[in-house]
Amino acid sequence: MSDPRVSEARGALAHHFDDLEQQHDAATLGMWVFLVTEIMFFGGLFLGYTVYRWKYPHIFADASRHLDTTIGAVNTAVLLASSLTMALAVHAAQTSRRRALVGLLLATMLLGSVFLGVKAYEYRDKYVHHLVPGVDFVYEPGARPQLQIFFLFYFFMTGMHALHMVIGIGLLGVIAALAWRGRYGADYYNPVEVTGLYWHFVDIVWIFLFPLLYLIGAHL
Amino acid sequence: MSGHIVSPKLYYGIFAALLVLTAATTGAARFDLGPMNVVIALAIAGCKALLVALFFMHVRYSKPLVWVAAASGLLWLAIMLALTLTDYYSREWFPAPRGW
Amino acid sequence: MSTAVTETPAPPLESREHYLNVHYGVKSWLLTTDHKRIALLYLVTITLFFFVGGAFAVLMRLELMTPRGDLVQAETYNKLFTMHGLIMVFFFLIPSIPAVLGNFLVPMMIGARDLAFPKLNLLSWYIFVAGGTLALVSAISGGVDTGWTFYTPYSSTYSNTHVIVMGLGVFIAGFSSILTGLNFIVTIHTMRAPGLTWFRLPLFIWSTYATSLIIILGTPVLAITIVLLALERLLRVGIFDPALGGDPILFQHMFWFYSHPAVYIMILPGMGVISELVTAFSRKRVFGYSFVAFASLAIAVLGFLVWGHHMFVSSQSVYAGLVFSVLSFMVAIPSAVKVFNWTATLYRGSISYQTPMLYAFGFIGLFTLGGLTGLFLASLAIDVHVTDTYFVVAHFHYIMVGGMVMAYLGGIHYWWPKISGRMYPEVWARFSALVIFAGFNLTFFPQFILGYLGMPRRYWAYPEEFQVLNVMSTAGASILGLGYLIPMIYLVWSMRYGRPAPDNPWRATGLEWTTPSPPPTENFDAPPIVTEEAYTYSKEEPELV
Amino acid sequence: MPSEFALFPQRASTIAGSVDALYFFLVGVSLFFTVLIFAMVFGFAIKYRRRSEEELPRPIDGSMRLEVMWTVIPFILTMVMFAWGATLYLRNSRPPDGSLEVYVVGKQWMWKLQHPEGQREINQLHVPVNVPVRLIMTSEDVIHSFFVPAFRIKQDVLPGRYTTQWFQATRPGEYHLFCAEYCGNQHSGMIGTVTVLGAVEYENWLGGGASGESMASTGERLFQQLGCSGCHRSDAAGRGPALEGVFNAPVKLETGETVIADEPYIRESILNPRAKVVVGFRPIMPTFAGQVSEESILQLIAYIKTLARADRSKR
Repeated sequence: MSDPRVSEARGALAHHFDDLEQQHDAATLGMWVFLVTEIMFFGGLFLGYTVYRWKYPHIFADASRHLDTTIGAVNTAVLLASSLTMALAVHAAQTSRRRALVGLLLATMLLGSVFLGVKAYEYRDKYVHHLVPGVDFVYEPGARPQLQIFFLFYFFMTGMHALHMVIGIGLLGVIAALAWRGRYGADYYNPVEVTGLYWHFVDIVWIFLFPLLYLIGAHL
Repeated sequence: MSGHIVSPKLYYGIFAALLVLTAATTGAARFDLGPMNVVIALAIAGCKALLVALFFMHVRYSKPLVWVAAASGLLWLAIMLALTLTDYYSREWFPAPRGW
Repeated sequence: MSTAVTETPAPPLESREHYLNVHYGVKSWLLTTDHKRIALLYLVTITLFFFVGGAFAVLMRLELMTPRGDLVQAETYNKLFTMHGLIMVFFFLIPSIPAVLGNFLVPMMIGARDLAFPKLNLLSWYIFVAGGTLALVSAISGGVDTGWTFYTPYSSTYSNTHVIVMGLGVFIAGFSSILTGLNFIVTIHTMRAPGLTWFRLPLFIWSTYATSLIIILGTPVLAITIVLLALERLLRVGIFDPALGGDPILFQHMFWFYSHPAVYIMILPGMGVISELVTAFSRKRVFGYSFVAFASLAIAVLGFLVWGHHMFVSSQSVYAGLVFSVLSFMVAIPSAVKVFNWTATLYRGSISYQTPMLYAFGFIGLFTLGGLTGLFLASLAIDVHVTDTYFVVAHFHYIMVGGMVMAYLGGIHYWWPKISGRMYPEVWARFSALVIFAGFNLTFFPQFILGYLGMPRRYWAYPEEFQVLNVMSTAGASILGLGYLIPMIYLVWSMRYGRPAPDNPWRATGLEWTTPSPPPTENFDAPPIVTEEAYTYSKEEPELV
Repeated sequence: MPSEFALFPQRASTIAGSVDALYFFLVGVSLFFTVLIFAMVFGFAIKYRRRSEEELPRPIDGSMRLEVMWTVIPFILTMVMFAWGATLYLRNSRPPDGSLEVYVVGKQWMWKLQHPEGQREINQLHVPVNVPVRLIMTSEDVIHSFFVPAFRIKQDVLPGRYTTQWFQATRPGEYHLFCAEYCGNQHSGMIGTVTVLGAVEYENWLGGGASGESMASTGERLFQQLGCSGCHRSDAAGRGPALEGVFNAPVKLETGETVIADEPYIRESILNPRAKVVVGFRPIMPTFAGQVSEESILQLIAYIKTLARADRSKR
């Protein structure tokens, strides 16, 4: 273990904790409890989606065909890659490789931005086809009003996910800046690990969003 | 520090598996298997989520408390979904059977 | 940690440094990360909201004295009961014991210097104030008239009041509650003193832990429900709008998924306080410690399975009604176990009648009545007749006002010496406790009768034959309102003129009583080592019953 | 309507007696436990009051026997309460066949009721005594709730859906009708009276009242006016399915499912025709949302119900 003087210099140990391990456990458990609240937060949206998909299975399948599956798959791969770089960043912090840590954090932010870019493109495409509920939702003569409910959930779920991505990228920016100043090392890398947990969770939410929104109508 | 250090090689392996699973679920969606489509899609998504959680989020090397936290989150989501769907699912069963 | 501490003469307050006089000035309060100061910030804010909500209640009771609505217009009355419900539920009942007593005591009871995330704790108070300000802004600029339940489609399409501003206020206050819950769970898991195993923890910690679980697992669902409601109002799109094929019942499911466990968020901390009071004032270990502890967890878990009993007549399916009814009966069992264990604790104890114990007696009695009337509402055939009537109003006021507020006042009086370093005036305190008990019963018992008679809730005007019982209820409400003012006065008075309090005025067990009154910022000079079970008052061999 | 002070509601329907019986059982059990707890608490508080400050009673850790006792006994009691309440609820939720049907439309702050014979009433309901009456209810705007305390019945009335409940009055008289689900400003004004008449008085009321044409005949007139008969022809040569004998019969949809053509199905097919298209027909029917009010939909349904009967008699 690195000698405490180094971590003291970094002001790593908060006054009310007995030792660094207790602080690490508290930080990790704190983030996991926060992720449980996020599970229930997104859970409310998944509940609404499940109820309406159960009530209108065929309409949801027709509506899902408006979404481009290949773009969704590519986007999923981009997000999985950002999870990989995030995991490697945590590893770099654990082994006190400062430059690798900063590089990997920036890579994660870049991949996240690419993901958001693709999402923005998809949103514009839906806007062009007048499929944005509340703005100018027009459904062609053959479609049914419940189509709008699918797009409500499409925009609410992917929009909420994108909002969490933006917050994640902001967080990563702060961590990258502090990492650049040498704040994190093998003895004190809690913030990097905790941000990693948050990022991986946002990735897991997308792992479920992709099949539920994009893949229902693929076989029709 | 207590955090377990995972070798990058394992991360790359997990990443490859995730890509394969993504391709699998996209491919599987092409065939019309009726209700099985949903089951397969969710099963694959579940596996991917498990991989990310166990290895990328170090749940596999964390204290049992972290397992309990993650599991309770999913359990409560299941409770919410299951009990709400008992209402929607059983709405057609009315009127009550004649025997009452 | 010997318990029979002799009465050490309390050193003069001013000379000794403690968390209140360590530094002065507004900045020292508004930027503090000391859990005790944050508890006091919460105490002030919550008392403000309690009296705002109470004012709405007084206006409602005055209006209901006469069958025809002649004090306020119908719209105003609808806003009165909505604001009364919202302010009381989200800005008094849910935060009060966890944020005030919990923040102050959790670190001290487990021998820690502070909560796990002190900065998050201060942030949670600021978020609470932000939410509260939004609620007051909504109230001042016209109020909300949808009822505290926001049922759609009225709240999303037909109401033209400030639903979104209030929704935002409740949404933000929800995150303050989440942060407090998160802080407690992490603190209780990772920062217990050496030797303090789970089964040596005071029962207040057990119930606060169970409450935090409910907060963490339930509040986010309310947050997303309010977001969906606000979006539906803003963009005129319809998730819950039947014209689009949406289902207003889905809103009720999502709302009650949180709002029923929320009533356990309100009552569980009260139960924790009562476990402490009954033990301290009969100077005996609580009867069946592990059963009472697990009853708290059982209530937290079962509390999530029962929300459908709010929707028996809402066209929820007959079979879902059966499922929720049987589960609602099961959730009553842990509460019954707790009441029996408290009563058994009194057996062969040395019971004193000091004010906190009077509140505990009141709680046990009124909570029992409240819980039993819950069984009426859980049984399907009776609920069809009494739901949405004053029977339900009486039931939840017996639990909330008769149970939770009594426990809150009991807890405030019990730990007041530790919080302020001063003793409250005993005679006035006992008098106000009796006044509150009498006023409460006169206010809410007639409402049970009104309920079964069929008087619907939220009625601005009602048929003449209900007037006598309503006048009795209004009379009770004025006594109750007066009863609440008295503690407000003498507690503030005691901050300056009260007798300086010894470190352990009740000679109770618990790590918080081993610190001086009021405690220093760091709570403990040296981290305490715990060697005994909780509540060990005497060293004799426990008697086997 | 009793205007003098009462402590217990009137019993005026068949189920009121059994609901009250369960109510008294619950009151009895609650009284028993309340008295038990109060007696024990005050008894112990007085018997074991603190004699001296130095007194330290012997600790008692607890007893498994007692804990099991006061877990199992309340559990058994609650299950008895559940079974009794659930049985009553299930029996009350099933209207007897052949009951008199009354159509209720809740609108912000009034109840509009229609009898099949054609009588229309606002905030008034005249029903014969000892005859089961089935209420088919819907709302035009927000959620209301049809509550008659004297009959111990209550059921929310939702927009976009039909909810039903039934009662059988046992004593002639006038009884309160309340709206029990908050629905806006005049929620407390949305009240009325249910008048139970003897068999003879009911016939006079039926004859004497403003008995215009029956709902079914009004429905038939609307069926022609709105042009439904253009496509829904009895000789099944029209572009829409023939409606003879369709009510409460299974209908096969283009998506492969079969559904029962009950009241909600007909209402949805009028307002949102493409939701459930019958197999073999193109989805060309225009929506009539906005052109037909809730009452006229109920009249159309009443007319379609007569088609079913007539058809069965022909076969």
